[in-house]
Amino acid sequence: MSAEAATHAEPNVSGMRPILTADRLRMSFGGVVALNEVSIEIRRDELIAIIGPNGAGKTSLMNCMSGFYRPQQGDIVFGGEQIVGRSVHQIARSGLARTFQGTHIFPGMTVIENILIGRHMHMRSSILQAFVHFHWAQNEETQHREVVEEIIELLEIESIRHQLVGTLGYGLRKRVDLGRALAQEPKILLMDEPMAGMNNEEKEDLARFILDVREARGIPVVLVEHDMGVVMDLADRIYVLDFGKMIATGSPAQIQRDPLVMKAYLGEK
Amino acid sequence: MDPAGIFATSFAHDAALVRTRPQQIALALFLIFLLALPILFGPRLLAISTLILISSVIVLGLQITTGYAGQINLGQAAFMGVGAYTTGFLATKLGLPFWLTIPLGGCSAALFGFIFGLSAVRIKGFYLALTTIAAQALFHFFVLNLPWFGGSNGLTLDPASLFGFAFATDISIYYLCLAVAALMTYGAYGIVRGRYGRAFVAVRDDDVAAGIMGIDVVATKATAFLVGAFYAGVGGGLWAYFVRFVAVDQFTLFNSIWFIAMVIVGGMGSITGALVGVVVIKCIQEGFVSLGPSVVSQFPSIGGDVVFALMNVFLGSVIAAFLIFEPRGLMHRWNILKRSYRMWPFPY
Amino acid sequence: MLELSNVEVLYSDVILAVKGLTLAVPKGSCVTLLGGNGAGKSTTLKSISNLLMTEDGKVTSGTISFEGSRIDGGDPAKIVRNGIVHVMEGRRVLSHLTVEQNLIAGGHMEPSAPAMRRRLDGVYDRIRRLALLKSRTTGYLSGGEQQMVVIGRALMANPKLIMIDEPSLGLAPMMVDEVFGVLRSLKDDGLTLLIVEQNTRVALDLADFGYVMEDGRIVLEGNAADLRANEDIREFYLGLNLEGERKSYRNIKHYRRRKRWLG
Amino acid sequence: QTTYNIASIADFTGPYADIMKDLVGARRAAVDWWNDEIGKGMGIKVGIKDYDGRYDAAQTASLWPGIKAELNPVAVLGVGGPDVAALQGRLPADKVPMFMSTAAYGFAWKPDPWIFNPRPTYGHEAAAFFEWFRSTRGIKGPLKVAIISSEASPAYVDIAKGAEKFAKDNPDKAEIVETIYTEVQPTDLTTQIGRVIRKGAQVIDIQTNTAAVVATKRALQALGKTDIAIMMSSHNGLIASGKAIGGMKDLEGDYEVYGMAVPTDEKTKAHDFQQMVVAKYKAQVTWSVASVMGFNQTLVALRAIEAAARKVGADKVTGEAVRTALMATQLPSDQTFGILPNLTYTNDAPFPVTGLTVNVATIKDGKYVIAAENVPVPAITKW
Amino acid sequence: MFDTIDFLNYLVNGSLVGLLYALIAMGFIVIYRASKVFNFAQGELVVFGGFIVWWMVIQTGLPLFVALPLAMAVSAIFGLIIERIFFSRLVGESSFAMVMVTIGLLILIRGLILLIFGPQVRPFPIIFALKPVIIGDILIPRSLLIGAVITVIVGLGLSWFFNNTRAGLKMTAVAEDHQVALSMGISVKRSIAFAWALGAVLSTLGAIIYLSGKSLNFLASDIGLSALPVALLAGFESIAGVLLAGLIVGAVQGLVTAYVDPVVGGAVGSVFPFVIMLVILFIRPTGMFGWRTIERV
Ligand SMILES: Nc1ncnc2c1ncn2[C@@H]1O[C@H](COP(=O)(O)OP(=O)(O)OP(=O)(O)O)[C@@H](O)[C@H]1O
Ligand SMILES: Nc1ncnc2c1ncn2[C@@H]1O[C@H](COP(=O)(O)OP(=O)(O)OP(=O)(O)O)[C@@H](O)[C@H]1O
Ligand SMILES: [Mg+2]
Ligand SMILES: [Mg+2]
Repeated sequence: MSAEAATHAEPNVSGMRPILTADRLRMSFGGVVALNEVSIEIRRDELIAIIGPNGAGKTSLMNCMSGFYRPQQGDIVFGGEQIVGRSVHQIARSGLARTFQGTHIFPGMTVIENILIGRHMHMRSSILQAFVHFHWAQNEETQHREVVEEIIELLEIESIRHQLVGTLGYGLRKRVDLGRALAQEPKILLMDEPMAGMNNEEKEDLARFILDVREARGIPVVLVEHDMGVVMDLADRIYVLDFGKMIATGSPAQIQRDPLVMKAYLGEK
Repeated sequence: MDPAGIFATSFAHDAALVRTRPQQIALALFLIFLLALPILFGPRLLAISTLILISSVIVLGLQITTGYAGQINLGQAAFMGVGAYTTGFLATKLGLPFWLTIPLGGCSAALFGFIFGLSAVRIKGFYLALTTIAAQALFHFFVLNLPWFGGSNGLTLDPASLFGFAFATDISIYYLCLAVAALMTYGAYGIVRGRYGRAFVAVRDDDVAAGIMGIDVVATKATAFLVGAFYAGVGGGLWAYFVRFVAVDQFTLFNSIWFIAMVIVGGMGSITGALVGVVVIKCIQEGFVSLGPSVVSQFPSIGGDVVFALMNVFLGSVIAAFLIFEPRGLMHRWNILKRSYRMWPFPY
Repeated sequence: MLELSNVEVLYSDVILAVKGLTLAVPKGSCVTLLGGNGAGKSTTLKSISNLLMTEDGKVTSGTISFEGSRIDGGDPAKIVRNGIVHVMEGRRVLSHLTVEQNLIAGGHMEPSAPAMRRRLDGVYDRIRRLALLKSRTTGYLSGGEQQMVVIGRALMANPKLIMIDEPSLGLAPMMVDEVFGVLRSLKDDGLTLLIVEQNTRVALDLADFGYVMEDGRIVLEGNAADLRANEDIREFYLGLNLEGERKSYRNIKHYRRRKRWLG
Repeated sequence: QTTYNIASIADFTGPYADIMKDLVGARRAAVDWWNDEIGKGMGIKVGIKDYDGRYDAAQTASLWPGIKAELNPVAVLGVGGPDVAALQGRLPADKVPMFMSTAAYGFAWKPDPWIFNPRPTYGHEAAAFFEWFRSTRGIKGPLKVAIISSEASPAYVDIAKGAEKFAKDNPDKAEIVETIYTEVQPTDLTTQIGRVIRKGAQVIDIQTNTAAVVATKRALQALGKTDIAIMMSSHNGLIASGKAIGGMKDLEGDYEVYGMAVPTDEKTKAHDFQQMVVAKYKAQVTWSVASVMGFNQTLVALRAIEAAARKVGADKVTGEAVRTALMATQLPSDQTFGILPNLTYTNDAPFPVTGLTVNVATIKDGKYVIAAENVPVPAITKW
Repeated sequence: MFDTIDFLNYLVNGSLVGLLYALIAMGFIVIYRASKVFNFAQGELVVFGGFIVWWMVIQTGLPLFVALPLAMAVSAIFGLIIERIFFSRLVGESSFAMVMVTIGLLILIRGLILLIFGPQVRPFPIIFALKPVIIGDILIPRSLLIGAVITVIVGLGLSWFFNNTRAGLKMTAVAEDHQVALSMGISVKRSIAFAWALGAVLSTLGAIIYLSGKSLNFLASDIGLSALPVALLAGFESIAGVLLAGLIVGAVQGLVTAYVDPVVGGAVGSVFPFVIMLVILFIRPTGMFGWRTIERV
């Protein structure tokens, strides 16, 4: 199907109201148009994949959603609220979590602490309570530790619990990254190239974690990924970006057959 | 990491500070030592200890701002000064008791620090660090030119007093400082191992990611300054009651640099490290000071200036050496030792 | 050309990342180093280029020699002059410089300005995308674009041996083919390659010989062809099931699988 | 034969380390002389011990308890502002008087002193000079003065305040055309000096440091106005400034003024005393401002002890007794060999409020000579 | 009444003093630009350079045309030694650690100066004739004027060097990322060494202009502090920008000292540069010409 179809994506089939919609986003840097009239719609408990050649604007799109970039035009509605112009941490607190292209974790902290960071916004203790520590702060810590331990189990990283993340290999970092995002108990999870730099087995593991997350927690996931195998297998719906334009959207099967996509992305083979 | 055989049985336990019996005993002994210090030491050493306690409070604050939140702060002496002056002002002009003036001194310093922290809204990195030098300049200027702080005359305080008991003797002031320092140390541990401590480190390591994790980066940086300055202010308050005279030239940029030096030597990002750093540097300094006169009287030809110079050379080299060979400071080395000792004879 | 014999690498005196690794890269060949996360691949490369130095790591035993002379523990800059270039993982661009400046910096050893010009053009028509990005600030490029910049920058150094850490990381399929096309052409021009890859398929297509690392040790080595045939490789690295077609990520068995060669 | 101790606070490892040799040397020499000439007769021996205050309030404060315990002194000799700052709160409680050698500080100008300066404030000394200069030059109307100050140290600000106050109270005698604030090491003062000259300044009052003197002099030379006199104090006096500018001749016709003997080569009672102690007690002191300061404070302390001993008896001298004795008896100039003028301390101030005089020295034909002696100090109300 | 003569003199000479600050600030910037280290010991380097000159001219009585180049050489060597001892081992360490080293260095060098040259105030040789240059009503000290010219030339030269030559590019690469620079065969050590040598030479040059005909002791290091706002105003990466920043700070400071100090009765002039600095940084967080901080996720 074509770009027009993509822009006003068909009124929600499954009768489910979308949790996040981006409408005609436009984002350009100097001469470079990173996003050009891009619209996207994510429904509750749906795994969306965004693909496209390098420099197509995938990360930019995610940055707009997570408030890191401010689109020059268009609006983003998340959980019924317009979030364009909100600051990064506000959006995160309203329930949007993401993992990063490459790793952006805190090397100076242990795995546990990293994941506890994800809990930060759910913690309430004031600086004074922290100063006294005893009682409030302490109890709060323990509560959240329990949540964290669940995640650690889910991601099977018990053994490195107390290791400094700075000394972990790429793959494990990515896993911690995911764990940290989960700790936020998000309403939606954006993942930017989570599989990059992993070998097949690790991809399988991560794929499994992603599926688990969806099943166990019913969190809608937006996945940016270059590994077609992964995308085709996991995604319910795929958006294709090219040079900042949404050139196609549809089910994996449709996309695989789409000539535009073939040309722009997959390469005729 | 724990010695073999120690397993956390609860998360609280896992997060606790002292976790093994030996640790508990060591801590207890140390506290007893501190309490008995006036008996064990002569007045000179006692006075030095008091100064060490005061500096520890200030350096703890710096450790939080710089060591944890990664914001180099060259205004710590100025913040200390604000605390000292506020304390002095409230004590002399309004006659408030010390248990009010010292906390209030802390608060006003905290406010001052917070304002500079807020500039993190726009300013980042070294730029932010260097703006704190402006704090020093402004503090100096305002104290000398605003009407309330005695200008060039400074402020003279009466001893702190509680229900008629005056902390005039060296022993009593020591205990006062000890009590405050102990409280502040406990508080520091509480802050750094909770959500704030983590937020600080997160902002230090990667503030972009921190923001996307839902941490308000600016607020966090500002808080770091606020806490650090509060400690400085409290330290300043103690100072005011120890010297009983506050003058602007007691709080110079060079003092701030010394505070940073203490953090470095002790080790960035470690509360215990901060305390160690203070003790080490102060001891070296006092060593030279006590040596000075005798050296001079031994060899009058040298003259005291040499001793002064030597002290600087020595301390400077110590600091540089630490950063080159032990960038993470004494505590780090200590941990490695513990670790390798525990793993002995299998190093890996 | 490059030999490592039971090399051990130790980080900050405690973490043993590479445990007695022996590996050889014959002249003009392409060798690939496979292995899971944290296996020690990057560390191995760092120990060759001695960038370990900057990470408080060191080669504690074993020898590394290049064209017959020991290079372990040498000055990294000198190692590059000897003709080994190391492309680090994670697109390490000089972010405030433009793409072209990055490339020029990479080719700083060129004797003359014209020579530099020639190399630049060489790189530009090898990786066409770079020509378009020429004057962009690399810090603002997309992940993939940055990946191309660092590869291009390595080519500028006109090395005898290129070590690339995960070149395909973050590249779109077409771009992967393009980059590996470049590598192949380099190989055909007689350049020696040591490639660390996660994308096992393309890696083994290009390589003559492969090593598999796990947990700091070589656990398997052989000709690319043999490795492609090896069933462990097929299952865990190529993700094929025994019948040889791709397993679907959707129906992965939900129990933890152990690698056979690790007890 | 009872022994009493004097604590000698010095600055061996601080900014003034370079002048300590003379200062401490002079203190010891004075004590040796006193023990020998007077103490023996009275059955008293005075011991003196040095402590390193580093010109740092914190340091002195932390030293003091140790000093008390170790020495139980009947008198303390201080170096400067920081010592006063650190001890003014403690001495009254510990009942030990401290004797300074510098001019008094505004911040310490309070009644019931336990810290005593033999000289009035810097403001007083400057004012005395203004009066003298006006009369010798036969200037009608007020003397136009420019002050060079600096906020680098609060003491400098305080000093300037004193002179300003005098001018304010006596508009007919002096007028401050401008107070110029500089850094400790001024980059260039040509513009500022140029302006004050255009405002008609006749004297430039610099009681901060030698760097300021040099910068000012260079500015005057650049402007070709070397006839305008510079007035300095003891710690940045002619000799020191001369060293700093690289030659006495540059300071031809400039003045230094302070309330104690000026260490010129001329033959004076004070100079004789110094030569005597050097000859007789092998004292290691040159004849310098530093040694004059060392002598003055020590002599005052010793004379006070002496007086106290006479009052309460040689074996009953205490710090308190020393203080009361000093208050009661007045100290004529010859008791300090003309190093100091006649001193009569009262309870109103840490320095004698009446009857003080200052000496003025200058450079004449490249030589360091006395210009005037016993110039009376005018009164200034506290600022 | 408003006095134009005053105004012009304060304005012009203020600006020239500003350019002197700029020269000192350049020391900060070359070191930063070639090693990403902010050098807190810059003021100490100035004092050190000053004492070298003093020692050669006053003590050993060498003629200026020998002494000055020699002094530059010596301070360059001093810079190299600093790199050898302190920074060659720190390659790859966080620039944070390196900056901290410079704090240790500050204390150390101050100690060395006191040890070797003592705390006494020394006379500094008269390098530039005392006779001022007079243009109309404006009277300009020769040292400042010549200094300004030198500053501008050096500034433009260095800025060209860093932006247009390959060597400059290499150093920029080092400042960007030690590890990457190494991986490309750029010698980080050499770059840092050069930076410190250059920094030291600039400081000595600064000392000569600053102190000519004045006096010298270790307190002169405060000039580093006065130069700081200029460096921040310009932005750490911009060498040419520091000239403009210097002019701005100098001119404003001059006028403030002229017209505000007497009114307030305090040294507003000495704090004002910091105020300007804060204001500008709020508007442009990385100074007027500094590199923007690139944030990507
Ligand atoms: N902050 C920025 N400033 C300038 N240009 C930018 C910025 N962010 C992105 N761009 C440009 O916008 C385009 C899209 O970048 P983006 O990172 O979104 O691509 P992408 O789809 O994530 O590519 P990749 O798959 O390689 O990560 C690129 O050409 C990039 O250079
Ligand atoms: N700077 C460091 N300090 C301490 N340990 C390190 C450091 N770098 C790597 N390690 C450790 O060395 C081991 C190997 O790391 P390395 O990066 O070589 O793995 P890798 O094979 O490259 O993994 P990946 O495929 O994720 O890049 C890891 O377990 C890691 O914990
Ligand atoms: Mg991307
Ligand atoms: Mg790797």
